Amino acid sequence: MVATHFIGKLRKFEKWFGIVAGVLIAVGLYTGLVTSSPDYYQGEVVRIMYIHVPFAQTAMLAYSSLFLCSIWYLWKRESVVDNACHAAAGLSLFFTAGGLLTGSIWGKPTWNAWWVWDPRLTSFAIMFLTLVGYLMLRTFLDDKEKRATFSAILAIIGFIDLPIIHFSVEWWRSLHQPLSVSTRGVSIAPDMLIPFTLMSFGVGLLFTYMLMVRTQMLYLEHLLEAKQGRLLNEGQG
Amino acid sequence: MHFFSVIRWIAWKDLLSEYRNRENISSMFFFALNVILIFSFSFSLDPVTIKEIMPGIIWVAFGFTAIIGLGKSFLIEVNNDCMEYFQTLPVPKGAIYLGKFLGNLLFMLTVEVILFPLFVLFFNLDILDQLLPLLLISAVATIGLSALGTLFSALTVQVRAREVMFPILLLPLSVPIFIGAVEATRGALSGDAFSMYSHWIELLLVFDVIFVIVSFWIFEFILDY
Amino acid sequence: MRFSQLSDMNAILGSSLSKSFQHYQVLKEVSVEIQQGECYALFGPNGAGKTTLLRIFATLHRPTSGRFEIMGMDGSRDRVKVRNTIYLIGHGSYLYDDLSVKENIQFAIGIRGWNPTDGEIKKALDQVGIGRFSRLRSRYLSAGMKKRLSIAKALLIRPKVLFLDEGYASLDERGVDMMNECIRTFTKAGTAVLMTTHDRGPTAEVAHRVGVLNRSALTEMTVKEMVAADALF
Amino acid sequence: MRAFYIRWVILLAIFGGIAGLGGLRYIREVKTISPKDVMAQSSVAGVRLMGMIEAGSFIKALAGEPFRFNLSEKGEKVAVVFSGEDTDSLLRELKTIVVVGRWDREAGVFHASEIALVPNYGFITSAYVFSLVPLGFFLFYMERRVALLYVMIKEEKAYQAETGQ
Repeated sequence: MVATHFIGKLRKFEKWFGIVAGVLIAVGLYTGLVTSSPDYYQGEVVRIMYIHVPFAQTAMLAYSSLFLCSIWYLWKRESVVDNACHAAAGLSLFFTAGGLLTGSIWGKPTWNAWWVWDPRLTSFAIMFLTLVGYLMLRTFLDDKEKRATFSAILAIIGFIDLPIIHFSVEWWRSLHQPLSVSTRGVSIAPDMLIPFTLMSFGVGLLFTYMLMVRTQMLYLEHLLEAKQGRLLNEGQG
Repeated sequence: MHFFSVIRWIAWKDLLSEYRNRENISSMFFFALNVILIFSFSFSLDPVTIKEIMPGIIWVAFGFTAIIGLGKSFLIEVNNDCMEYFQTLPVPKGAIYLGKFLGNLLFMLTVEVILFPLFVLFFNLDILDQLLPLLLISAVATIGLSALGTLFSALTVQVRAREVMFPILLLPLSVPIFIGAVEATRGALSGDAFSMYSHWIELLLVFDVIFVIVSFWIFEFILDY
Repeated sequence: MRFSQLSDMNAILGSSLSKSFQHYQVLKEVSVEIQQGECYALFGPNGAGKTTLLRIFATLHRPTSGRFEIMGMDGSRDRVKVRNTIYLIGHGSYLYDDLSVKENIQFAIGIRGWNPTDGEIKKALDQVGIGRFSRLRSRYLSAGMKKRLSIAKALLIRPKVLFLDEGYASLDERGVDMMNECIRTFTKAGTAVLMTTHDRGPTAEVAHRVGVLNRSALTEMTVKEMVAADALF
Repeated sequence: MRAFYIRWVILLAIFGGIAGLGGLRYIREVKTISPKDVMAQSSVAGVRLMGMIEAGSFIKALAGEPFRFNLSEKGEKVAVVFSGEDTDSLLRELKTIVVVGRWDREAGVFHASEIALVPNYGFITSAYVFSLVPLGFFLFYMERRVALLYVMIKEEKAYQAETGQ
């Protein structure tokens, strides 16, 4: 009953998130790509920021929601919450990969390298690997409850580890390459702030919408499987 | 107290089994020996290069040894469904974790203590005056590694493809241990003052404290899914 | 009823328990009551969910829906208290290959917070007929001997509720007699015994009540009916 | 399902429109022409010219004087006069830059009012394409799957709303 109620709520509210996210992203893309001015230092390339930073922020948001859903699952043990965890992990992996890819493309013209061992990049790469491990663990576990619990444990451990990883890589970087590559802060002019804010909120809301859709998708797949299984079961019995 | 007697019983059982069959320690030891051998062929061994790459070699060898040893540490529990027995026990599950963790820590430290003289021997290191800091570094790093390793071993031992999953889960999340241990060892081997690299040991200590506590708490859910 | 002299409280109470794995429903609305000192035998075809029901009561699985009580305690909320009163003899032997029989017993009981004396251990081992092997590493035990060792542990633990999964499997004739003797010892002491089995003969000697689990539903009958029936399922 | 596909066509139209506007802006404000093309034109204003500052042609601006240099590409060169300030030190010999200004055909001189870095639109385009296109496909796939699943579940006979709790 909890699950049907929950899915009903998702179905009721998802469209508002989707519509607002769509509008924000459309306006953000228009202002970012068409009307805003290029950056003083970076020139036109700064426009990558309007897609890269929202992706990276959303990856963090997705990972945090994976963490919260995992705690929620361990607390209440509702299988629909496990569906939400699974959905959040998949989306988190998608946005992390997107953030890494756009960051790499941004890095080439600004740092003249596709990849640098910058603390933020390194933490994201490790987060990416952890998420791949998470999804692999899910595929290798057959028991439904065991899968839900074990993956929740992994998500929690990974989330707690993330700040320590970031911190240690930062220390390590400051020891080994203090100057050659500096992440020069982008000075944000007002007309750049508008597309940036719009895109940040837009992609964040889009993630919320996608999480709602994907949770539904996984729940429904599960439900369909259960129903087909019951029909099969009754046919046999 | 019953809590501590659970820890004692688990550790006693692990140590006695290991004493009887010597499976874990000997496989860890000979594996690490092979790693050292391969490394000595792979790098030019002039004194300057050795100083530069030695900490990395040591911790890669110890890290892989940990994967071999810790990955198998819960195998003994699933062979005869002992995990199931643990699950039905009316005892705090965290105590079971601490017992396993203690046993693993002892195995790892034993292997490291045997291996260390071999590193000195094969790579002509001069470490006598740095012995105490080095011991401290390997102790704090090994605590963190076995804390995380014991937890993931319990997690992956009930999973298909456990040999693959264990390193895939353990290695990314133990990055801080490797960074801290390698940097601290580098400091110690190059003869720096202790205060120059003590912040790495502090980082390792923070990692240890956090993960022993978190694993202790979360182990309940592994046994009682 | 003749076995209810000890207390009116149910040892096991399951009400409308359901359990599904993935998309396969094993148990559907199964309800059962077992009193203290009663031996309840569970029959059923392979895959009917006997072991699953046992494992739910032994707090190894969580039921998908429904609730159950062991000795009046809620099986989902008071798991630790429930576990203090139960013991499961399942398919696994719960042994460590490199520890001796005696050490295995010491570990299994000691971790529950009680250290039996050598005499008590010897008595229990003699009762199940493996007293001679107390110093043998359990690696070398046969399946039947492992089963006997599990019973010896149960004798020492003295649970309020004992679960026997395939109670007579891998035991020889004398082993089956020994098992029945032990079950009688337990039920006399007020322990409720819930066993799954396929052997009607030896079960008829000890069981007080019989349930047949088929097509994920439970039908109950008396021992007489069980013996008289042509086929149980 | 029909409403679903209509919604996606509308979405595609909106985002295609934005991409079109971006493309227009690129042609108007970012696209450059080469020295050869500029010399073929008659005198016009608002030209964006890209080329490399020829070695040995660069004359540093003294007080009150403009910068003078030649921009060349594939052997063709144009003399440029730039009277602004080189605040970002963009002007160096052998560096490829963009100058914006008026082409004076009679004098054969390009009067630059602005200088800029070479725009790197390839990176921007690839960043947006590599992130937004997969995002679109991902979203489309998920929504379509959900819509299909609702249909399939309705068609299954033994539908019970409370299953899977």
